[in-house]
Amino acid sequence: MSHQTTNHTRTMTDDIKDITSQNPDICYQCGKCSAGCPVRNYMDEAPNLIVRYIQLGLYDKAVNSSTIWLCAGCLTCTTRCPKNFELAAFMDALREIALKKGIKIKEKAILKFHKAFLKQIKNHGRSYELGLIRDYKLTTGDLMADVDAAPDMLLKGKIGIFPHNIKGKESIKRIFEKTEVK
Amino acid sequence: MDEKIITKENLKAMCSELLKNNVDVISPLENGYLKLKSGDELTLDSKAKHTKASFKEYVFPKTEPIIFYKKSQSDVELLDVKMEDKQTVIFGAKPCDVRSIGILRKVFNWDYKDEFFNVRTNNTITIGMMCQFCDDFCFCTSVGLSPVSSEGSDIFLIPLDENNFALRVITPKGEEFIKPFGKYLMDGIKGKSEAAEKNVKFPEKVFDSEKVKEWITNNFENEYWNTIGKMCLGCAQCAFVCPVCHCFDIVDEDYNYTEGRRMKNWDGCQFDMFTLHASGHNPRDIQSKRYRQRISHKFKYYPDKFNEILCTGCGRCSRGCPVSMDIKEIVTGIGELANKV
Amino acid sequence: MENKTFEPKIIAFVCNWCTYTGADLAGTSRMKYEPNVRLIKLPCTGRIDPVMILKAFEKGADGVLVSGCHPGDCHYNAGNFHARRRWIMFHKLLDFVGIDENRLHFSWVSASEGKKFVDVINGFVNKVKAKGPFEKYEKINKEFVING
Amino acid sequence: MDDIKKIARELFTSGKVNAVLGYVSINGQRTKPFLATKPEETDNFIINKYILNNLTVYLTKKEILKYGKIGIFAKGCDVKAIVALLQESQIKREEVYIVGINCNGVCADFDMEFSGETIALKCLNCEVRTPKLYDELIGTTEEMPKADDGKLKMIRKIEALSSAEKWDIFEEQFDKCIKCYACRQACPLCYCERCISDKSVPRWIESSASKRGNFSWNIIRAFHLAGRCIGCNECERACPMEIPLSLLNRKMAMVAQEEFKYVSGLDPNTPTLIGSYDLKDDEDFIE
Amino acid sequence: MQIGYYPGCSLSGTAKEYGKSVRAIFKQLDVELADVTDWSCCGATSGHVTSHKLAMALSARNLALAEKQGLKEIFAPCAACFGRLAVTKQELKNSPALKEEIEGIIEDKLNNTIEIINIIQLFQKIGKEKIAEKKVLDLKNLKAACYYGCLLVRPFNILHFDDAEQPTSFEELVKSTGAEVVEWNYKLECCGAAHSLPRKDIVVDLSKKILDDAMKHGANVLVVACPMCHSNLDMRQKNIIKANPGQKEIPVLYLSELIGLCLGLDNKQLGINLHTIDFNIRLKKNVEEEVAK
Amino acid sequence: MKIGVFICHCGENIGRTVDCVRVAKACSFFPNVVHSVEYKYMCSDPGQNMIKQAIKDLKLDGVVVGSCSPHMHEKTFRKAVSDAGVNPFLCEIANLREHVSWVHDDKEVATDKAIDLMRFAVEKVKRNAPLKTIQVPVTKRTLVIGGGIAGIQAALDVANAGYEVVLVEKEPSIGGHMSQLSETFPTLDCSQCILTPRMVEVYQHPKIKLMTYSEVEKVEGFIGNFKVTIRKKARFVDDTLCSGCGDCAIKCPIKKKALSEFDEKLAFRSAIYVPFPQAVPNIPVIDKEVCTYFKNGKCSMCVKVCGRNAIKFDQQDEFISEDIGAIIVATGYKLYTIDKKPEASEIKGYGEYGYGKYKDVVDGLQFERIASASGPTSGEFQRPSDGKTPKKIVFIQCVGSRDESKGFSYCSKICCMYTAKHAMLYKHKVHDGEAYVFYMDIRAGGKMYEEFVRRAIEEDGVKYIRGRVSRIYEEDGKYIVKGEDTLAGVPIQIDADMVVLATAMVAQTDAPKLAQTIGMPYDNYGFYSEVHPKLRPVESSTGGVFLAGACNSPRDIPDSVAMASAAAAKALVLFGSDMLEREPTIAFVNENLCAGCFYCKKVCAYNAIEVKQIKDKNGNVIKEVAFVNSGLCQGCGTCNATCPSKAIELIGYTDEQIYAEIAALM
Repeated sequence: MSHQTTNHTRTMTDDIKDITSQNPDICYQCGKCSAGCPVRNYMDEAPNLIVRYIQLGLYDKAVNSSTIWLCAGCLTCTTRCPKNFELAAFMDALREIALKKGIKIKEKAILKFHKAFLKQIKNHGRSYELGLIRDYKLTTGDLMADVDAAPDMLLKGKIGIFPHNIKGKESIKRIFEKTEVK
Repeated sequence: MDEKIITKENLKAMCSELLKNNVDVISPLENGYLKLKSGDELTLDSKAKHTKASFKEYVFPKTEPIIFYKKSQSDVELLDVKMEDKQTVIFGAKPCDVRSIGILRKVFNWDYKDEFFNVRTNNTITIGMMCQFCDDFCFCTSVGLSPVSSEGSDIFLIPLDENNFALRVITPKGEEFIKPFGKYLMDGIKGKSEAAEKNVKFPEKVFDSEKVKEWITNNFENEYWNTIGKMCLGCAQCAFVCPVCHCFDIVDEDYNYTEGRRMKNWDGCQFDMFTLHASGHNPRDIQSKRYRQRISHKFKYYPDKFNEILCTGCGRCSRGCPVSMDIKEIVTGIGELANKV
Repeated sequence: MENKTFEPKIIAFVCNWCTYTGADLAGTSRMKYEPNVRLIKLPCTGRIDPVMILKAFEKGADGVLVSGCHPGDCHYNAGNFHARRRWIMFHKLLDFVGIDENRLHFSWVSASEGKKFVDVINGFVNKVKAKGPFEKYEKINKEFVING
Repeated sequence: MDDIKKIARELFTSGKVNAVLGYVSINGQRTKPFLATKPEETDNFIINKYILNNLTVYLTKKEILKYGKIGIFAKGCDVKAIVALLQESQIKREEVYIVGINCNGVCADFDMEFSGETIALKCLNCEVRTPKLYDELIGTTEEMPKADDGKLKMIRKIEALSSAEKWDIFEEQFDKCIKCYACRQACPLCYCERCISDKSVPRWIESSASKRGNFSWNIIRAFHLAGRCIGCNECERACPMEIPLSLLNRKMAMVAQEEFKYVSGLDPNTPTLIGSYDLKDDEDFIE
Repeated sequence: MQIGYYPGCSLSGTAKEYGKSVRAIFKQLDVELADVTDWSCCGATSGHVTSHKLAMALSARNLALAEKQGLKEIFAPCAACFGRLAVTKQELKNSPALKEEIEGIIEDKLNNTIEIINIIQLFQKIGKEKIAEKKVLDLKNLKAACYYGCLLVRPFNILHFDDAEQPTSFEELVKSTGAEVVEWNYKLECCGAAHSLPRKDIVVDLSKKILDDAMKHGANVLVVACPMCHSNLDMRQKNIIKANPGQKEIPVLYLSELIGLCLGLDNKQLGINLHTIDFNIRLKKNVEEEVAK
Repeated sequence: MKIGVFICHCGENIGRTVDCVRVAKACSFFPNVVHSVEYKYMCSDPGQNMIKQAIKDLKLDGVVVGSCSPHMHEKTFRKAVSDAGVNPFLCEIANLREHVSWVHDDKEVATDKAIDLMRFAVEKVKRNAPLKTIQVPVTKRTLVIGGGIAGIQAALDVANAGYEVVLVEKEPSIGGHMSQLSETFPTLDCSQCILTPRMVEVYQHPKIKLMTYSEVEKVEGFIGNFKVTIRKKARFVDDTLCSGCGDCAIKCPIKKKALSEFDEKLAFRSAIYVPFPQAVPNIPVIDKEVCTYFKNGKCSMCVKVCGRNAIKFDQQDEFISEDIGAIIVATGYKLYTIDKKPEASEIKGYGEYGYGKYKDVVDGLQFERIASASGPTSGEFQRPSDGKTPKKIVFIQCVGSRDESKGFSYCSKICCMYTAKHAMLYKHKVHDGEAYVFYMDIRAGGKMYEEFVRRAIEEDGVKYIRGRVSRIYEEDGKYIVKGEDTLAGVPIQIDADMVVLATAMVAQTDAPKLAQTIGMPYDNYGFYSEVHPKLRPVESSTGGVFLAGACNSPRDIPDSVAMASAAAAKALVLFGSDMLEREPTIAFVNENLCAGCFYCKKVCAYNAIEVKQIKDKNGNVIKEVAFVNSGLCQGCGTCNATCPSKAIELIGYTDEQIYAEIAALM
């Protein structure tokens, strides 16, 4: 089958296929995903268009959208897709690729939240709310965020004052290193 | 030659020497009568249970070519099989196994001399050994043998203790064989081997073979055959592990579309096709008739013809029977019926 | 002699309606392929008994090819579905006892797939060539070599 | 044990059957199959840990069939054979009266003490300790000793080997075969009028106990039982040469389960594995 | 009955009351929860949105730990944790190559045989009979809107739990407490999930719709089974009311709390006192009526 | 056996790459070969004469020709051999052209291969048996299964050509789905107006035996010679006595318990009923499930009012056997069901559309009934829930079609058109109403189809929105339809009064059962398969069975009618001759060896294996064995391969023959 192996340069489509084990070309653009998406109104591009961009090779348009960051991962689209395309997983993959590529992220706050969250896990093995809020506020500069709720929660003991360090936290660190998540 | 004493070490050394001289040495090991690869493998355990199959295969193989053929456009060319001229020593066989060669020789030389069998047995030295094993299936004494019987052996071994064996030369062939190994032999001590023989537990004699034969002669249609025979599955493992069952079949096998060979293969009278005629008729159409044949052949027809019971009482067939049919129990049953008459 | 490359002997069991006709098409289209395969024509893949495959190895085949109509296209409605089920069991059995999977090849070739027929033949012949002679089976076959 | 005798006797007296297949004891714990044709012949009937035989094998034997309706004592695994025979039209349900035995495992051989070490391998992971089909049921299921399923491990081990290594293993094992066909005769599902190994025109399977003939025989035997073998393991028990036949049978059963979710001998109304098909059967191995 | 237990981070933090009530009621129902030793965070949303392999590895580590402990099943009360563990299990099952890679990352082997179940499945295992047997209080004055959220039934092809579009198991369970259930339209709509902090606006919008639909269909309590949903619907309710003057309050209970009440546990034992929206009044009324009888 | 070998050069075609002289020489050394020659054109007259002469001179009793593919000249050479007095089946062909000379370049290697192939053929022919072709007569009667428009058309065409037809319909009346339709696209003809005359024509046709409320129970036999058993279900009304006055239905007290099948459950019918006023035959049936008499024996109102004593409560199902030569299958389709989640099915169903729990969310056929002048609302557009006129209707296309997840991958082909028609009909009657169509692609390939859809959009103002709807839920008496316009990229939410789902056309539930009864193939969806999609589109691969209409794949009325006429023509072609010739390649059983496991029966796709009892002298059954019905057997040999003991063999491809070929490898 040598005639088939032309010099194929890897594209983002290939990366997506690798991460999600599915082919974006199966999407026939019916729009059912967008129709049911709860955060559709906040996005700059409809979710089905993001798939379309990938099909057309307009990768920049896809990774630069706010859509990929606003996707809440609720899986409504995945559940209803007539082609069994797992759009939520596809969105995950695009975010991962965008991060690796160092793209300027439109929804900075969301990314910062995720990063702050993962930092706690990397350091302690489990989520540590006070650290999370602290780190999140420091990175966003939004120091007043959630002043309304946090004290109440602190009072009710819902926010741990001290982190819970698991025994295997070193192994967690290695997991982070091996999966190259900074 | 007088009785000698030989140590286990020396027996092993003897084996090693034989192997070096390109002699096949066969001895009962845990997994059956096997060709030894070295003298050290020799176990010589007189208390061991019978191997699953007898050593029959080494004198009468489970399958052997008897002629090769080549077809051309209108002719067939025949080519003889070259027998390998090779000596075989069967080492430490039980009396009930050793006896088999003598029994088989009669049938393989009766109307036609079976060259393959004769060449093999003539090239074979049998070293028997006293047997100290006895279980519910053993009945050598009922067929005229015993654990100390040297009949059929060229040389006979009697274990004296862990490491020492008394060695009796039985036949001139044995005498000839042992000559080069004089260096391994020590002089025997009188009475020691006889004492060892006396200590052996003999299986109880459970039937009178003459009476059994007589009953069989007169009871061809007896219900007894049906009662016992119908449980037989017809698998013939009994015949295949038996030291003296000797039925065979001749078949042609092709190698390619012009060449092939004619094979002699073990067969068994328990198979439903054993007596199937070309016409489609089968005189032994049901299993109980086939089972009757097996017993009758062993205890009547063969004795009638060759004055020899076609059974050495080793009990192998019963030990291996998947439906636990016990030849000892069955023939004892015949003996009891005979007594009632 | 040593320089002569190994030319495997391959038996193919093919159905009359699809693969045999596909091979005819390859012929009428003058496509060239490896000459090592000998076709045995059967009405349907349903007629292929696993003992035939075993016999082919016994008779010295270095590889066995089995081919028929695509699922759903069987001239006899369902022969290839029954065949497929047998093959699933049989090829796993052969694999388990040590007959290399590369020596037994299954394919669907329709009457219109002359090109595919050629590809299947070439692909399989090369696979068997790479494996070399079926020495294991040859060894148990050797008992037959006339010693007279 | 009186129970067994009573049950067996009642089968006669109630007129349900003309003969009963059961187990009788010999030499202590050892048992053997027995066909009682009169009520009084049931007096030695027994059920213990040594009822190794699968009596179902007799249900297709002409000499047994002539008695008409047969009663049979059957463990769950034996009943699987009855189910298979029903699927294959070999017996009629109304011609067999099944006394199902709730089974807690049997011993691997007669001259062993029953324990976790000596429990028959077929009893491990047994899913049919209560038979799937019966006319009456006796005994109760209790906790069963656990043992190591060596055969399964061996299969997994073999699967991981190279083709050449697999070949060597089986060549050595099959070479032992003496073509006595005890495996076939002991198998409740080998009921053919004429086994393919006994057919001479053409001779697909050579009858010589040569390596070649042995190889073909053992492969085809396993294949003819593929999807049918109910795992009673009587073949292996009957083999005088101790060839591990169950390796092949088990492997095929595993394939049947993995590929088709098919387990033989559970339901007489299920279509047989070979003889039916699914449009979605695996095709990955076909080009 | 003993069962493996993966509490997840929230249950000792923001969803402390969920953790508390889960432990309390299952003790009452004779279920022993065996914690997965030294479990770590499953990565939650942040994990899978940033790195597929990280998400797989974090959950796989927990599965491997549970296996070593000899657990056959893990109960994950948090719908998100439940989803992550189940998805990881399935993906690694589908791809042996991925499994091998992840095993390398977590430096551990995985048989991947553990069953993962959610809180409703655990109740189903225990059986309604058991709940009925231990029932102390009939919650008949409650009109509950059962909120499945996103992750209890999705992804359906992996979880195979209940109907993906018209589920009923939650309602069935709640009915056994004596509470009435309302039929409503938003039981599967997303509340905004992890956007709670960075995009509070979205969460406020989405959660408001859910609360409105529940009240419109006559509910006087919302029942949830996910810490994230709870924080958005309970804690954020103050924000919603602030942004929408005139908006009515509706208390939000965890399923475990509701069952706990029915089993006779009190507010403190269940941690209901930790909620933002007070539930006490309704409970009191209920108890009084029961006593009056 | 004396075998003659004849090698053909095929001009240069074989000779160029195969050394024919060497092949002939090599063959002369094969065992039993007594004559081996080569010649330039074996198929020419002189070539054939060489064969005939050699047979006569050398008394050959077997012939092998090395030539082109047997698919080319097998018949030629068999005839030559036969002319010379040797059974034609003792002639084998080795394919030296298509399989050797045309595909290999190296002359050495090609010649070696040719010799091998010759050896195969020689070894095979030695084991060939003399055989006779099978001649079978043709019964010139046609069975048409299904009385929809396709079945009606096929029956009329065959009958008008002068041959008898048995038309079987499982419902009480013929007419099928077409009789339920309001108007038809693109002409907007009244469906019933064009259909009813044809129904009556069928009823009155002297050559057509109409059997309604009947089902095909069993099909035995083979092309030209089928024996068909038809179950005539008990109507509990004697059709010879009933005058169709209708009094019984009017008086029947059961009025609100049974939902009308004809009206797609939008209206009620009585327990004794005629499906619709124009039904053919106009004879009622009693629905046992709801009839009070059958429930508790208390009512017999129909008996009282029937002036002709036609009511027969004790009527039983009848089984009628018919001799048939050709079968035309026209069993049609059904609609994808939305009303509940299918249990234990891979189809997940549309939970997001409410699994049919909303009364005003209806399917295409229901909407047809609402739109039909003969329907429950007499053609007025009213909501099923409250009878109000819907002011906003949403039509959703591709529900169940083109949806791998919840339905089927295929396109149902007709929905684009009927949805346009629905929207158009609605707009014509409700002028101030709004109609929205959610679609994915508009497929309007057909005469005047595209124009029709454009008319709906351009003239009637139907709003087409490209996108699939994600969810429907009820809110304050309105149906909230959530969609997305993928062209504009904006979310769309419509609060509709009514929603119409264009649900997929799917195969009848019992389609596989009928296929198995007849023994013909069907695809994964349950649609019956044609032999060849291009060249033989109306033939099933089972001889003598033809297909018409939507039972083969989704199709509209004109296509179905065309296909029906084509199927009728195929049946008539069959009736053109009196006898059929068949190859003698069939299976036979060695009864001695057969153990009666009946695996052969399990794998036979033609029901050709029967159970035969072997009896002893006293008539007791000794055993049961397989028996091949040679008329049914098609010769695939699957039974042969499946039989563990080879008790069943395929003539022409026996084990011995194949073994010989394999053995000839070396």
